[in-house]
Amino acid sequence: MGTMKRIYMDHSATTPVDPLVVDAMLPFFTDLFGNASSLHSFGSEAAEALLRARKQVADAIGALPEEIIFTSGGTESDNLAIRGVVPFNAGKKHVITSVIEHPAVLNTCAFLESLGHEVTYVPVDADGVVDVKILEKSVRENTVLVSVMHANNEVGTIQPIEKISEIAKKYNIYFHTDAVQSVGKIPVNVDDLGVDMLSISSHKIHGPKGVGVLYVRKGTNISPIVFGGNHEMGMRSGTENVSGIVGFAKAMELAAQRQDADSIHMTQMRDSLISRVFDSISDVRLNGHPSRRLPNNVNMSFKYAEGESMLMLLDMQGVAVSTGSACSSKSLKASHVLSALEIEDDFIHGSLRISLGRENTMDDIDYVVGALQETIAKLRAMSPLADR
Amino acid sequence: MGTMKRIYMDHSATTPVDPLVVDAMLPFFTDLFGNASSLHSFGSEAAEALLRARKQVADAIGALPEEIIFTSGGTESDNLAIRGVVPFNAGKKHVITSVIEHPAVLNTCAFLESLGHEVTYVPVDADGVVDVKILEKSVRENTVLVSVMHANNEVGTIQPIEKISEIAKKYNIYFHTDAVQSVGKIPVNVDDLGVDMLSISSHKIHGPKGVGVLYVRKGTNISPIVFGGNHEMGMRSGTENVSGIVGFAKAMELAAQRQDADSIHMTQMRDSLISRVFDSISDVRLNGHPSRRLPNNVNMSFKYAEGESMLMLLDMQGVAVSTGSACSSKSLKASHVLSALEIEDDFIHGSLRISLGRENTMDDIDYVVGALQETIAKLRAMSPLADR
Amino acid sequence: MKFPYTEKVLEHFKNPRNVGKMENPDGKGLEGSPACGDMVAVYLQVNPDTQVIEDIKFESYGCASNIATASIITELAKGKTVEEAKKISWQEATEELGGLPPVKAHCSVLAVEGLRAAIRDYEEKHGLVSEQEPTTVDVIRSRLKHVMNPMAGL
Ligand SMILES: Cc1ncc(COP(=O)(O)O)c(C=O)c1O
Ligand SMILES: Cc1ncc(COP(=O)(O)O)c(C=O)c1O
Ligand code: FES
Ligand code: FES
Repeated sequence: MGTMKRIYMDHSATTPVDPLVVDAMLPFFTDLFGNASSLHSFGSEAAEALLRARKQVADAIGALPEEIIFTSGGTESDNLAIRGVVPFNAGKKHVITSVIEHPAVLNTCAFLESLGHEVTYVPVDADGVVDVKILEKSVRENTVLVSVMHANNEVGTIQPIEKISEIAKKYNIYFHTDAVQSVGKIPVNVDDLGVDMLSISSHKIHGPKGVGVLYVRKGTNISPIVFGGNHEMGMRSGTENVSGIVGFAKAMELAAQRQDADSIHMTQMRDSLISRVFDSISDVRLNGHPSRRLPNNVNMSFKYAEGESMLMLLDMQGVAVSTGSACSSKSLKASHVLSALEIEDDFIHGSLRISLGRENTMDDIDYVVGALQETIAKLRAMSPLADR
Repeated sequence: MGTMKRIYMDHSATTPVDPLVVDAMLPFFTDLFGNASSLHSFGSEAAEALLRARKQVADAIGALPEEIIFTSGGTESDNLAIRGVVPFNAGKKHVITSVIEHPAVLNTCAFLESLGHEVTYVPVDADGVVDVKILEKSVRENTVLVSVMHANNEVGTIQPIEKISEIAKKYNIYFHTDAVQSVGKIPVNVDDLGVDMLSISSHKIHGPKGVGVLYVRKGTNISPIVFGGNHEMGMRSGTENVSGIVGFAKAMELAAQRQDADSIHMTQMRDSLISRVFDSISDVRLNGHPSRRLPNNVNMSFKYAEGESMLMLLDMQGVAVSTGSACSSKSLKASHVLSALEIEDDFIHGSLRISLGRENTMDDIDYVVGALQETIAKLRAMSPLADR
Repeated sequence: MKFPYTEKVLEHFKNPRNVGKMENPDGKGLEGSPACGDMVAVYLQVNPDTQVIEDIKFESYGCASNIATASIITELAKGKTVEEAKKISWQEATEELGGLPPVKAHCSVLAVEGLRAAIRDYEEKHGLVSEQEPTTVDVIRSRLKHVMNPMAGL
């Protein structure tokens, strides 16, 4: 590839670690390397770093430090929220979630079903918004938990969390939200959202991989799902990943500080990208909600161009994006999110997700628009379906 | 503290990350930061790094790459080995383990008991060796798993894994060993040991915290305990911690390369420390096995000196060690391992674990022997029990 | 040094006041904590006319906060009358040290118990109260037998 331009626009998959975050982490590998459970001064240094990190994360989302449980990532946080609450609230066996949740929620719910719990999967409208009326109607006597994500990872639709929270409160049901995609892009405050639990993943916000958090409101009846030395107030055993947690906390702090500016910057890039693509490429549709969407998410479908082919041609031009369409080399199924949106057949095969990051620029947008035009033109030229 | 000497001798709790390991990790924060599941080139770079790491780890223990499941640490590996096997092998509800396992095993077994499974805790002899005869007698029709650690984290006793493996094979029972403390100190080869599953933790071998591995022999009937995007061949969901895994793999490689030399170096330091303490301090006993012990483990008890007080006085002299005695500021209970060894009352209160690392030197041993003499003298001078 | 202890606790741990045995004490107490298994001994020299504690010494076989609380207790008691010294509470000792971690509250209880045992011994010996069964090392040890229990460890 040599000196080819490389533009990363797949920030919903993962993000580069901020250099400030790396700097924050480095001392904890070789100098301040103690085990936070150790009594000696190496241990206390680590324990103090954890304490500071816990406060940084808590402050960033309006929580108390003791409501912060560090985990190995968003997936584990989702697992803990659901499996830590559902089987341990006696008699209450029913969970409500949505059809467009991340697999970390959906597959955890499927596991609960295999244990005899009941799960209702609430549908979404054409823009990917969870149907709040159906959600309320799904409430049963024995409903213990509602889990609906804050913003969707594929189409970027922001969910009416406040409304869902009202319903959960009304029926006295725990409410968990997966905020893995929303943190740093839109305000995330646990009281404003009215949630009892909230999942965050470090690597989606320019922190290191392998770290996450589950916020758990005080008084929530939750049990651990990993057993051992009773770290994290007994809620998550395993020697704390101090360097990772310190880096994550720094990333949270930066995300909170920069959220306003980042959001403006990303919204400008997003809207410019969308309008320029719509102006210059035909037979394109925007997937997800036109306005209630993450500032960094563009999800479009192109007729007569297949997802994996687009992705690979773009990659050859140095542009990294993702697709929810079938025919990827990892899986042949179209994304469950796109399927839930009931996108016309012509469009479902040609989806691209372009997810922006704070380090992207308007120049990058220029380049990507050009690359997209070239890519679509090339693929349509060889498609048997395209009208030419 | 200023320029006070600082000597870290608590390597069984955690280790400093090797600078070579940090170097190996760094590119994966900011340059090669892709998500290994992504199809574009950022993703393939990460996926390739994972592949290499998997092979490095596999090679170090004589396994196949596809038998390596990366986890968030030793605790999760132990949980996965036990909870991934026991509830999913229909009708087989009985587990055999030992009384001196790490809490990651013991508390996981306790959780299984709460679900209705049966667990036998095999006792150990006065040196901390698991009683193999009782273990064999504990086998039942419905025994599905034996889990006995390779070497104990507190007293360093090495268990007769090969003998236990023969029993497990004879009765067709899965055999898991927790090798968190043995890797890098004594040979760890999955075929020589004859195990079906084996846990390793990165931060105990100069790798980063928050990473571990469960080796799972091909053909083992195991199910995941964390649900989501089906990473790690479906056995462990969650975006892979690429930098952490790369660092861990590097640490495994170094551990394997250096094990012979490290082991000789540590054994010399260990034996020198023990003999000099026994020559110069009265009323001391060595806990654990005199010869079947880890090259880096010294666990001694001193009459008339209490664990936390010793630990703190040593820390004030810059020496970091740990204690299994009661009265720590975190817990008031004496270690379950020391209790299982049936150490006389006079000794159980004054235990110290000194765990050496490859960066310790004979000069460090000199210093620590002096610090110990001073510490014990000071505490005995104020004890109501010491005969003076 | 960053133990979960205040500077004052660390200071008293490092340089305990009034530590040691006393030849022919007027009162002597030995106490053990059922919470942790630690022990403390307190020795008194009391002025028979004024009932003032003129000298006091302690010995400890215990944790850092036990040593520190015992040390502070001897400072608090010295110069007080026996009646005044009886009223010293573990809360007072803890406060004097700037606080202790919650799990360590019993350490200062132990130190206070040690002082009170010494005072009781003084009172018994001097006919001020009737005798009780003496608290010996063996009595304490048997009380402490059940303290040892699992679940800690790195
Ligand atoms: C919405 C959402 N939830 C959960 C996860 C899982 O988080 P992690 O990658 O940290 O396991 C992701 C990303 O993969 C996500 O986008
Ligand atoms: C024997 C043993 N097993 C398991 C563990 C847990 O590993 P981790 O700290 O990576 O969770 C430890 C250390 O804490 C250990 O010493
Ligand atoms: S034609 Fe190849 S996966 Fe669809
Ligand atoms: S006196 Fe035992 S913990 Fe303090």
